[in-house]
Amino acid sequence: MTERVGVYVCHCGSNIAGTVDVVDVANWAAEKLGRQGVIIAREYKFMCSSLGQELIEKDIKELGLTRVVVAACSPHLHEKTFRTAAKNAGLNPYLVELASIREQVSWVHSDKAVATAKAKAVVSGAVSRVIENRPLEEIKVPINPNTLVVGGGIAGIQSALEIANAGFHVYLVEREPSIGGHMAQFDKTFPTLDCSACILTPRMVEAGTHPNITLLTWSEVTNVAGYVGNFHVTIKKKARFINEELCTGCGICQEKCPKKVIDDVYEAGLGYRKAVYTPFAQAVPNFPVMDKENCTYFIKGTCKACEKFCPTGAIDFNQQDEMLHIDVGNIVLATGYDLFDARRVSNYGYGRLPNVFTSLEFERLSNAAGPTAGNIVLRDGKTVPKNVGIIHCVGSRDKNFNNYCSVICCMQGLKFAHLVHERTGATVYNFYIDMRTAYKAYDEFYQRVLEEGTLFVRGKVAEVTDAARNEREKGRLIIQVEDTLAGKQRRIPVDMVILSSGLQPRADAKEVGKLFGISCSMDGWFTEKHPKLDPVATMTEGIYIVGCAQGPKDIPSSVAQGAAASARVLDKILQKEVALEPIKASVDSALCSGCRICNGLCPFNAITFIEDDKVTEINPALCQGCGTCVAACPAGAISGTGFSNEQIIAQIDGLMMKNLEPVEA
Amino acid sequence: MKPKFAMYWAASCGGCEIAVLNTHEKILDVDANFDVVFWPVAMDAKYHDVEAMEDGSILLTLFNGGIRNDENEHIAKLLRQKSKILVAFGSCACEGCIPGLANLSPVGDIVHTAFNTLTTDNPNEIYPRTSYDVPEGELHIPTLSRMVRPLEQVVDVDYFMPGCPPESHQIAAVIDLVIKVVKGEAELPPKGSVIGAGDSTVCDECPRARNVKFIKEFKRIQDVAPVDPALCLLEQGIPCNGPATRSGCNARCPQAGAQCIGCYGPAEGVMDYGARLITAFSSVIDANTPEEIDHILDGIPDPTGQVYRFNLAGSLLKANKEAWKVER
Amino acid sequence: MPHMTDERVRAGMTREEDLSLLNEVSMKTAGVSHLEMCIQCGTCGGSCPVAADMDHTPRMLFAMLRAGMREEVLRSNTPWLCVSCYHCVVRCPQEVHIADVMYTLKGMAIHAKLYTDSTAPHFSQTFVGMVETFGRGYELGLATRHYLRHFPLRLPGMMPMGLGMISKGRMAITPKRIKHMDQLTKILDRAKELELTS
Amino acid sequence: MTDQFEPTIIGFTCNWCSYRASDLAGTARMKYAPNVRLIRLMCSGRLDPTFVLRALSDGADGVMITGCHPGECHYIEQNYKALRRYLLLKRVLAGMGIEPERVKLVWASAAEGAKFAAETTAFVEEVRKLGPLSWGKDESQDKHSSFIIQPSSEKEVPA
Amino acid sequence: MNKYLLYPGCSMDSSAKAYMESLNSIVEPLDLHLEEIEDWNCCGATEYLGINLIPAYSLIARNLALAAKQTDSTRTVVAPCSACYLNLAKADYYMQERPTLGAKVNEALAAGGLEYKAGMLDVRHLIDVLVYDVGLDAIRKAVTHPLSGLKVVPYMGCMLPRPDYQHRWSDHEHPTELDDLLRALGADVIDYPLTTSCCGGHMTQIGPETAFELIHRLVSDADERGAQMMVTVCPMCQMNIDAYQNEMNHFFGTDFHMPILFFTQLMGLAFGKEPGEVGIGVELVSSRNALAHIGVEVPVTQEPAAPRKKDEGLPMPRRWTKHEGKKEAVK
Repeated sequence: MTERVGVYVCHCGSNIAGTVDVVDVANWAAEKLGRQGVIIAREYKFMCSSLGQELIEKDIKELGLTRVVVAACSPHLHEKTFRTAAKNAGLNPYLVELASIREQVSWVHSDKAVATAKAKAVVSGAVSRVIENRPLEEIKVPINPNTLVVGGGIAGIQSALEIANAGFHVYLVEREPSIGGHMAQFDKTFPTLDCSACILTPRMVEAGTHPNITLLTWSEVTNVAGYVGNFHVTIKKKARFINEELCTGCGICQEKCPKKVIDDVYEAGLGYRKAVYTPFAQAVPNFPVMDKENCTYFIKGTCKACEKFCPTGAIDFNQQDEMLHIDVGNIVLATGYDLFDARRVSNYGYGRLPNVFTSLEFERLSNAAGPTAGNIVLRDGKTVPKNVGIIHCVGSRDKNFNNYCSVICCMQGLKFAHLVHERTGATVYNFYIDMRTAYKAYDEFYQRVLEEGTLFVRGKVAEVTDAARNEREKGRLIIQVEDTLAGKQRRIPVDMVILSSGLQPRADAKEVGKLFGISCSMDGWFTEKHPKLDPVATMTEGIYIVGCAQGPKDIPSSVAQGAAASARVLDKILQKEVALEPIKASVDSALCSGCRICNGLCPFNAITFIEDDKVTEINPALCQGCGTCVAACPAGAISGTGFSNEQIIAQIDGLMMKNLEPVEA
Repeated sequence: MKPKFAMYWAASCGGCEIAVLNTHEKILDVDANFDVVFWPVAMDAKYHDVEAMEDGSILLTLFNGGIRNDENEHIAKLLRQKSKILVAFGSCACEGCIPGLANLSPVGDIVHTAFNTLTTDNPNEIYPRTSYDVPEGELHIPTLSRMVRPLEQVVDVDYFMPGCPPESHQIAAVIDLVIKVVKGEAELPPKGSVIGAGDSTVCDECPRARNVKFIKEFKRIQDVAPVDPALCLLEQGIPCNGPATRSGCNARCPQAGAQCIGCYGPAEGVMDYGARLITAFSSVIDANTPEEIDHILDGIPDPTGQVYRFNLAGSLLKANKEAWKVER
Repeated sequence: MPHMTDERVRAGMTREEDLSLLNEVSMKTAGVSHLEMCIQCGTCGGSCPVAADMDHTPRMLFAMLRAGMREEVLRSNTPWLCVSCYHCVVRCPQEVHIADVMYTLKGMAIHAKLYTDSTAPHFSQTFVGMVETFGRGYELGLATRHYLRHFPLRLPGMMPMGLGMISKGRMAITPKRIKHMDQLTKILDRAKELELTS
Repeated sequence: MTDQFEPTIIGFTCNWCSYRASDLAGTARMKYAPNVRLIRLMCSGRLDPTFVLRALSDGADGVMITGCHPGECHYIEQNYKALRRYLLLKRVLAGMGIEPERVKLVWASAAEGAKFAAETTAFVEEVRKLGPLSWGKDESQDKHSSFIIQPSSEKEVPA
Repeated sequence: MNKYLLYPGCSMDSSAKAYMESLNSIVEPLDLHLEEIEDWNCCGATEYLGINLIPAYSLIARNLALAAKQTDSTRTVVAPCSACYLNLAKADYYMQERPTLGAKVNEALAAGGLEYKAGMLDVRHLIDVLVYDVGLDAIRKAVTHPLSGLKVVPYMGCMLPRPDYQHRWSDHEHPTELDDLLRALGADVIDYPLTTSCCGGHMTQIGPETAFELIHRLVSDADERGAQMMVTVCPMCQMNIDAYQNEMNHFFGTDFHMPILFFTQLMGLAFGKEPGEVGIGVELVSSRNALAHIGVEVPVTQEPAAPRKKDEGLPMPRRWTKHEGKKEAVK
């Protein structure tokens, strides 16, 4: 059957008509594309106006149009508008095609003749294509009201609490033995200098005891299948070797355990823990875990001191890892960040010069619950520094390491300066490239630190060395820097150097992204759907990213994002079902030979091989519509709706004006 | 009166004719059910006899070979005119086949290579001419065309029967079908169909085990030792054309331990065979950097020949850019 | 002198900013200079082992390049003091090819005859002259000629060292010459032509 | 208008990055060469080599393929698959006598309108330099007039 | 068998002849095969680059082009001199990074009938080859006289680990290759924070005060850390610290006596060679006392002749004119 095509050319005021002869384009289409089925071609001042839409609706009804081409702006702007208009007139919305003659023609070219000629080609392509369009229906799927939150730092806790408080169930999964994240390691938080533990602990307890939250610590997600509304998640609950039913969290096992281990995680390598431990006193949950690698019993086969002394018999050396399977409708990723490894900047001497500290080390050093009970001392454990240098941008804003600004380091450096000043009275230098203290009450804090007498040197530190050139420098750390405001190189001897290390994506961010089907930016942070207008959603529906997993940010922003993602999740849950774009791939099993070439191509696990029938199948719910498998199938057995081979070939022919030539006999 | 049958041999090797004979006693059915009016390899007949026939008087013509010269073209048009059912028989007629690879070079180069290279002793540089004066008058030698064309590019074709040559059991099946149609026991498939072959690809009939493929290195089969007899050849890094090649041969080559070279042409509905192989090979490459991918691709020494061995003349581009040029 | 002030003021007011300078230096530098990427962090100036003797730190020089201060830049002693230790290059967060930019500036200063102290340019030219003549370096000739020209008073002080080197066979009395000097000369002549046309 | 050769080029864009880059170039009114006619795909991974072959056999002088930067694919990693296909396709095209410069792969993020415009103009210039491809322009003649081989020597073929 | 093309550089048969002699002494125990590049020329040091870009890179590239003609059995060029290594490696890299530079250099080379396709050679420094190809294990095996008790500071200098476009070194600031190698010889290696600081380079010629300051930093820190000697991989570093140490002492009024040897000299000693075989004794700051710690007896060499009278100058070379080279060519 021949299609009845209507072509509508928009002036967009003078936006298009100023450069493209729209009347000519419409006349040309009516005349030259008649063979293609164009029965009417009109031009109009603003097609997207309600009058413009009515024009199309009227033609559909009165002229019986079966296809519509609107030559106007980018489909990203008004595709929906015209599809809705078609739908209102009783035409399947997917039988409408937009030809972009504004963004791709009138706005980017100046010569009217050339622009008009190109506009004709673009319209010709769209007409050829639209004939091959097929009616499609949106796909509706129900939403499971449960939510998975991965990562129990402040962003994840906030997100979990918001959803749980709204009355829906949340699984909160955390890799470490306790929730709390990096914030639990900090002493004070800028700019208000609240005690970190004081504001965090109540939230942790709330999350730990909330009836709507299932807390799964010492656990990791190992597999994710399904799609928005219907994710099937596998979680590995690692063996704690503690029976959680019996453990009261009394702490006797830790006391009795004879094995001391350097705590690289919570204490940033500055302190010790036992082989059976809770990372810190306020840990949630309060059950300890046994560190199998270091436990004397697991290594040598004897000891069991913990078991002997446990009053409730909660120690269980035979516990095994457990696999849990849960179904959720939405997933929030709050997997946080890793601290930049300052050893990589070898000119700063971290790891070689004892009194060079990282920011996280300093957090523990200044923390009253830390290894020195909050005394700021050198690595010898006793000497109080008289001069302290704080170096900003360590590993950040540096093409040798990480390109981006880590956001928090300036404020962190100021906070450290204040703490050093307050606790030791030492002279403090801050070395910075640019002071970045945007946001509420931040610059005021900078002012306060200036007032306290901290010295600021504008210059990226060149090196920290112990090679003294004179008596004054002997036995100290010398910070060599160009004071760019004075235009002179300076060598400043200090006792302690604190590196304000940057934040970087988790070492396994790429794998985690793959697991959940989302992508990472070049820097390795999870990519949001839109950097400004959709910062917590991702390109994969039903998966949200919050906190530092999405990019470096401070506590207030992390909390805001956690709450924002929850709002999005609740929105989805309350809609009860979700509509998916019908751009999908499918396999014609009669043509599929089971060569399995497409099997390795789908990052969304939509492609499965049916061993019994020796054919491949595509799960339409998982399919995201990229079309890679369609293009890959060597047998031509896979086709894709919305962007079919026929549509695209027709569009190529149309763009090349092949549709104008008479059909060959 | 028995319906009339014809078979013609244009630009091809003659293997298709042998394949027909390879149907063994089935050939007797042909004789029993048809009146063979024109089959130069099997019986004597003159072109003017065919020219004298009534249009549409031949029921079935199996035309093998591509169109390489004006004689081929003339007979193709002639047989089209005289036949009810014209079948492009075999890879050459369907898609150009090996003779079609000549389209990688300008025809002048081909003549030059044939008549004046190191292996040809032609000190006086004598080239053939298209017409000669002989006592009987002017003699015409067929003139080479610029490029090899499959039958479809010259005349309207009813059915396509792929294969180099078509498998004998498939030929037998087609003969049976036509006989049934003649007897009114069966219907002809829609015009333009591929007959005597499957719709899917060689993998469908290949018994080798297949898994998800991640290839770090392509190798020619002689460089793989030992070749796993039970595992997909592509999975072993051997560029096997099976995934893109139409089924119907019972995966003869892979079953015999060699990679499929693609003689049955593209699967149903495929526009360009080479494109399907490009995408098949590139999809199994396990590398992300251009350097590494290029390194892996180096393992396919002649990519154009690899993906268009049988299909060049029938592909979208049909011939090398140089071959399009008229002048030499 | 009021006259001087006037001139300076006038120069400052009327001087057109030479915005092409940065690009010119960039184009004349081997490799991709990334000069336009400088964020003025001072890593180079902080890293430089001889910064104390420079009249401008490398960072300042780059700021001056941006400001189009051609003459001031080419008169600066900074490029001549550069010891090519590449500390700044590997530390630069913006991957500016600082050492190579310094080479470029030296070449431009020689070309414009704008250097203030001739010691270094002459040393380079003497060295290059030796290489262009013999195809090899010739330490004794170089040192002697150079010291005679620029530190004649220091020459006697250096004598024990020089004699020590000679007596220990570490300084050849006569220069060495490569076999195909003509080939090298042809190459360098062509290269010089190319340099002029680019 | 000068009478210089104006190539016709078919461009393929992915819906998420490069098409948006072209939108951005438009919104920013960046002027670029008008020779490229774009086709929107969902992903550069959708690019079937057939499309490129079809465009060339339809008479296009060049084909520009664009997609998200490596590692930034909306579909996680499908642009790598496009890269693999592209590299093999170029090799096959080279065997068909088509200059590799006629088919170009460009990465452009949604923010890189300027890059999109600049790359487009640069590519048009490159193809302009190569001259028309005009694939199979003489095909119709071929159907009627066959290639005649002229005798290159006066000597007779020995009988 | 480890086969390489050798680019010795100008200093190897003059100021750094001890380096060459000691290198020759270790090739056999380590099964190294070094084939000298035919008719190589000076790399231009740090001087030519500061005058003319394309001639400078053409000068360097001539060596690469010559080496490329000798790549029958290896495509690795080894340079023992850090400055030579840097120039060769950098030219190779920049010719790739800036193809226009590569094209121009090749145009110049063509005038001499040569060409060089950037990237076809691997340019490496001697110590890189010794540590990563020959390997520390093989070196350890060749040691017959461990250097136990010899306190050394490893001095890598600056041009070796930087800018390191080819990523060959463990670190830009504190590379450990030399430390590891000296430890393999049994020496007592002192952590030396200035291991990649500058020796002053050509500043000894054009701004001696600046150079003395840099030499002073190095020598005084080595001394402070209790080193008996410095060990280097670079002829320029050796020359500056050895030959100018006395001058530097005068300038600062200090009294340092810090010998500096090439690492190959210590390798030779550890492999059981005699001091004379490895060029010991030609250094101006004698290593005699230092080597006594490991029981190596350095024969007393003739002290340099006493300073001549003030009115007597050094012997002058033949007068040099700008066109001298061309005249000869005409002859």
